Amino acid sequence: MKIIGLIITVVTGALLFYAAGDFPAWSDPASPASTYLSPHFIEKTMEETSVPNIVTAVLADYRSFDTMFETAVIFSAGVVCFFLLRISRREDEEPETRYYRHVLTGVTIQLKEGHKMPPSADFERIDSMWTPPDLIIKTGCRLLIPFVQLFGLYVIAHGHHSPGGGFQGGVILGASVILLAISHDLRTAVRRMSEKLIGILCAAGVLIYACTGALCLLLKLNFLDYSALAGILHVDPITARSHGILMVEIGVGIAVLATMIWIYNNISSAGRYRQGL
Amino acid sequence: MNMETIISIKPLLAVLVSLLVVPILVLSGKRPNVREACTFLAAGIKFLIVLSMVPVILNGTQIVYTIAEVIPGVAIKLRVDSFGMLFALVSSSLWIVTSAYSIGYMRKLKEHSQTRYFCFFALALSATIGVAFSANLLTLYLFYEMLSFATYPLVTHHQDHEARSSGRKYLLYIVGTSIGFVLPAMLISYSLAGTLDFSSQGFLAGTGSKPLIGLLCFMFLFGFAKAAIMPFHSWLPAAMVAPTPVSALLHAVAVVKVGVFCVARVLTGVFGTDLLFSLNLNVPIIYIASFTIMAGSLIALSQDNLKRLLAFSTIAQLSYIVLGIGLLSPKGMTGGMLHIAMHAFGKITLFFCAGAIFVATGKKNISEMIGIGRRMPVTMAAFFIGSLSIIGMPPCGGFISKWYLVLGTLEAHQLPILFVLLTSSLLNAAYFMPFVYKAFFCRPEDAMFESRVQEAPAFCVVPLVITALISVILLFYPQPFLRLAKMMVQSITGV
Amino acid sequence: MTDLISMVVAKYNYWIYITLMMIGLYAIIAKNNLVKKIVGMNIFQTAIILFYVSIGVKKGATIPILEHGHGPDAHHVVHAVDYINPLPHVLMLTAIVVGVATLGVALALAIRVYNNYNTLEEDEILAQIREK
Amino acid sequence: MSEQYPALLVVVPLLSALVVSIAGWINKRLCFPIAVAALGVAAWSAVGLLLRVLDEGVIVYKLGGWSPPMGIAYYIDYLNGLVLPVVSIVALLNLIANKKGIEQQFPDKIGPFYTLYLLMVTGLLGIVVTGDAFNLYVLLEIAALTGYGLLAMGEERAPLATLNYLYMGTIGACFYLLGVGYLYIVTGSLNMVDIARLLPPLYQSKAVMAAFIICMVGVWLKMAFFPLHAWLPNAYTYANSAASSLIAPLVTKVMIYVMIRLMLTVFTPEFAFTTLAVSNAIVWLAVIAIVMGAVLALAERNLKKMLTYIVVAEVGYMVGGAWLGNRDGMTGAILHIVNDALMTLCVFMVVGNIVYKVKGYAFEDLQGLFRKMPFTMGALVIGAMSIIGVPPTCGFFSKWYLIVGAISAGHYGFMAALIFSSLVSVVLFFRVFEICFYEPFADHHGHDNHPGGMDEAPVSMVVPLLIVAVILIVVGLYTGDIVNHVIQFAIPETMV
Repeated sequence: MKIIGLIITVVTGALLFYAAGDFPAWSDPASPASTYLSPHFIEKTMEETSVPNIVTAVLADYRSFDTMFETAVIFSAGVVCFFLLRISRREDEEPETRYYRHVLTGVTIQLKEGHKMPPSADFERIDSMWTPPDLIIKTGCRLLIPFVQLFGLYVIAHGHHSPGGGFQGGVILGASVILLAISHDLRTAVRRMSEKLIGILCAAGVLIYACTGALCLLLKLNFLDYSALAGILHVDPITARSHGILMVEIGVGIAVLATMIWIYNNISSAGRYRQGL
Repeated sequence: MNMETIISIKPLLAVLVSLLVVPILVLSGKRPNVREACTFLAAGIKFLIVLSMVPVILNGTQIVYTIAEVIPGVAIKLRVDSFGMLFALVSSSLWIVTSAYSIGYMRKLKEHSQTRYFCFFALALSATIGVAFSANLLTLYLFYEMLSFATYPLVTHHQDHEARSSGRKYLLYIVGTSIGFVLPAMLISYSLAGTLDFSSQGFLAGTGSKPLIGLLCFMFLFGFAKAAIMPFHSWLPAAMVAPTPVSALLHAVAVVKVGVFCVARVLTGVFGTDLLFSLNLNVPIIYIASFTIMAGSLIALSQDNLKRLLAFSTIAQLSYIVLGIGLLSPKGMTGGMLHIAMHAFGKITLFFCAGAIFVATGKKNISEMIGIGRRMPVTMAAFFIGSLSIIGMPPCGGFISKWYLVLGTLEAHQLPILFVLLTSSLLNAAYFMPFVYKAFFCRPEDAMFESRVQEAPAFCVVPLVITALISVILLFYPQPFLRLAKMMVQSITGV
Repeated sequence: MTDLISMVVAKYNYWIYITLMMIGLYAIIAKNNLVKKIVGMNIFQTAIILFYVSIGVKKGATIPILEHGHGPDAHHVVHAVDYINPLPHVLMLTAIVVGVATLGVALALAIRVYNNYNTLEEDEILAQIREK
Repeated sequence: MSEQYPALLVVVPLLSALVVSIAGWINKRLCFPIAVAALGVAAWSAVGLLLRVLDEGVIVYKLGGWSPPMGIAYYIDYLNGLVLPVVSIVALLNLIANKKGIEQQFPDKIGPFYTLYLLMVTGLLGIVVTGDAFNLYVLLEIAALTGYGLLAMGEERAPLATLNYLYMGTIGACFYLLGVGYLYIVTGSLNMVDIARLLPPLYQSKAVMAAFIICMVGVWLKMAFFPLHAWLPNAYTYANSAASSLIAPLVTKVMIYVMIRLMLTVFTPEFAFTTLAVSNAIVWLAVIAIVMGAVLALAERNLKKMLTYIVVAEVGYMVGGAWLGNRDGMTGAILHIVNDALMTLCVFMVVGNIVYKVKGYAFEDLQGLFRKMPFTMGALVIGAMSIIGVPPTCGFFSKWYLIVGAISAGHYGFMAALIFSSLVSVVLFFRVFEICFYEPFADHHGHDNHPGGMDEAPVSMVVPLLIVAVILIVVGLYTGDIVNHVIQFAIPETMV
């Protein structure tokens, strides 16, 4: 297998090296890629969409259809991870002995033969292999998370004017919740954002995107032609495009946020949703 | 030659009748009487439809119906001409008789899955009529393959080990050759000529090189393995594991005749007599056929199992037809085509008799049937008539076709073939007559049966009497078969 | 010779991406450990991302966010030469997302495989399958 | 409304996938009707589009209102106009047929299953309809990712098989992406029609040739063209039946479509067949694919796996036909996309029914099935006839065009391979039929000794199956119309 791999690699590499001879040199301003479409984007974006960040404009308007499916890709990855890994309560063999820890004192109680603890804020369920989370990390993260989230929201909202947008912001938001799951445990994170909520948010995010497009369709223009929204938003069509971009960016943010958490939850606990990593 | 044509849906109806009856048969599977009544009804309607077209055809008109234009220039298309009509008339009339015989045979032996049996029988008949009425090679191939697959469950009806191995052989020969030879040959012909429609002088003339045409010719000749030309014959004895009505109608009439019909059609309609003659392709065809005739008859001599004997006899007789076409002389071709009808009635009688004997006594081997003429005189009398027809002696129809074949050999100046024909008739007599003789005239102490008359059920006996009688009648009234054959030959050769 | 050297230097981005990509390809084909293959796959994808992004670079240009995008002089003339090509960046944003998604699915599958066989070494798994 | 069909075609399944996903958390029973309705709308739009194409010619739909090449556009011409209804109808029928199977297998995950199913269909439809090379990549990945998810839920070996598929599929998609990058670097455009306009002066460029080859290799990897097929048999065999009977008919066929699209629209046939002197080699590769597919299928004692090898062989048919370099071969390849999708669906649905009832698909499990499940087996017979190539089933006619193409190209090896594969198919299927028909052998033959009555799959599974079986014959009879009115215009006139 190693030799075959080597042969394939060498052959493919040779082909690619051979072909690269005809490419324009690096950072050549006269290359076809830089002279054909990109001048139009750079020079016309502002007047056509009134968004200074050209990447955002191309991403969420000129090529918004791509981006919708990009969001759908992320969403489907979330669904696939859930579909493959999540072990439903019916199939999951509960361990015979359960452990509960008194949060304040740290006393651990062991219950046998499927007995359950009545729900109580004083006790938390733990796995048999449990290591106490470090107090400094726990507290540090707690302090950090709100700021991370705030930053995430900023990145989404400011995507029109600076690097950023739904994907970047969504990932930051998702990371904040994942940080919580890492610094505490998965159960804590799931208590904050239940599985059902995440599942619905995931779809809802993409749905916001697709519905924005479908709304344009209902308003007698083509799918994702945001200028159709001008009538509803009471602005001129070009500003409507800018607003449309914001709407879909929010959708993207929600979808990415939820999917990141969903994938993390499923993979880190192998679908059992216990303590996690 | 420009023939008058009329467009009519009748040929399609003739094909469809037995196809459409299948669901009804399935639904009435629980009530055998209704089921068999439906079979009869379908057979009757089919025969009447075919019959209603006879006067038109005898007037020299053709009936055409296009089902679907599947490939530019090639349609699934039906066309009734005199040769097709001859064959359709034979098979549709014999279906009625065989249906009756099947009822007697299957019920008496309490065979399982009778509904399936009747359904596939009907399907097979559809395909047979379809072949007879095909207007082009594609349609012919379509129905040919349909027939191959529809008869598989009939051949393997018993569903035991023997049936399985026979079924394998059957498929291997029939489907293997049709896909392996006919399909590529058909497609090469299409690429050469751009059409597949049969015409009276063929469509391949002047299209391909000589070796290629020769190759195509043999691909078709052996590809239609249902014609059982040696060395692609051994499926036929193997297929004798089927219930006897199947052997009777399909392996004496429908399936094998479809094979020779296809060969004849292709030789005349695709290549054309002139092309064959100019390339001298008829000579190898004649000699292959002659070899099959001699070898088939010789092997039949050594058979003890009655049905196997009949199978080898069929192999030999089928090659008469190919031989007749291969002679390319008007008389020879007339004889060949006529032999389709004459042999059909004779051979089906023989098979019916073999089945009747099996139903009545359970015996399959000739050596166990000494003296059976006393037990089943009617059956054996019919057997005698049938064998006379096969041998080609008056007072049976087989005489006419052999007569024309003999004349054909003279016309084509093929004296060795004349010798083959005569020898083969002697051989036919040699394997049939001793059995008939022993059945009737053995010494009483050798007889294996009491002399009390005990025939098979009426459903079995009546059909075989009818076919035997028709065999005789055909000598005196060979119309409309003779007329149809002559018309076809006239359209091909102009004589 | 100088031509060759100048060509090699002028197109060094391509050589880097091809090398990286082949490393990834080799890992996918030749490595025995399923997770190493996943890592190889990611290197492979990243190499392509690198390739695309390098297409967008333009000498003397800055990132494609218009200066003075808003405010009083929002509508001054924009020169295409001042900004790099935005399209490859957009495309690669998509490709990155696809890469992440594929990685997620691949890891989920690897977990399923591990649950079934208790190993991620391909030869051991195949040995187990053969035993059954 | 009809001018929005191109959007509806893709967007409705996408929206419904999202709604189904939410519905899965709230009320599982809503999932199925939503999914069926969505695919119904998609099928409706697809057929509507085909009729419009027949009426008006090529349809361009600008997404976001931006004109290409700035924005993304859909181009619906005769080629994808033909493939779209096939994809949507196959998906719809398969969904209806597999309702019970899905409920039986994934009682807790109905919502995610339908979500993935619909997303997959979205992806496939999008691939077929799009006119943007990069958009195609994104949709390719949607179809692929959801496909991995669907396929991995099956037997014990499914995850490993799917993981291997994932590696290969990712490489394939990345190669395609790289090829698109090459085209972008030399032309600066991503729109297929625009690229086609810009390319001709560049045909001698090494980069363009490399782009074409890389794209082709990528697509071949995804369609499991021999010798890149190794992932396919296991991935399809061990998957659950609903997934395999969606993916086996569609994914390989859609990738063939992509290949033909690249050859005919993005590049020109002259470039593919003449400038690059590789077509003969590729047809020989296809010959090997057909022969190996057939031989490997012979070696299997397992119905589903046998069928997967037949899929590999069929891929060889289409690649070979497309690369013969003449009109008949290309017609055959395009026609075979339609026919093979339908017949593969038919046989895989049969496997689905058998698995539902018998819980197995090894040869030993098939005994006595003609008696137990006559309708299912009837459909299998028709599907088998189509794969063997018996008229009037549709498989015969595409084989016809392929062989005629081979003859006029003078490529007798390809013709022989097609005939060989037909013959092997006869053996393959009759081996199965023999087991279903004869076994278990009774002690003494004849005479009503086969016990056990009918035990047919539920009506909801049998009826769609029979519909597919009938479609196989109907499509066969309408081959002439399909070729004359659609495929003829899908192939550039420059090709003879």
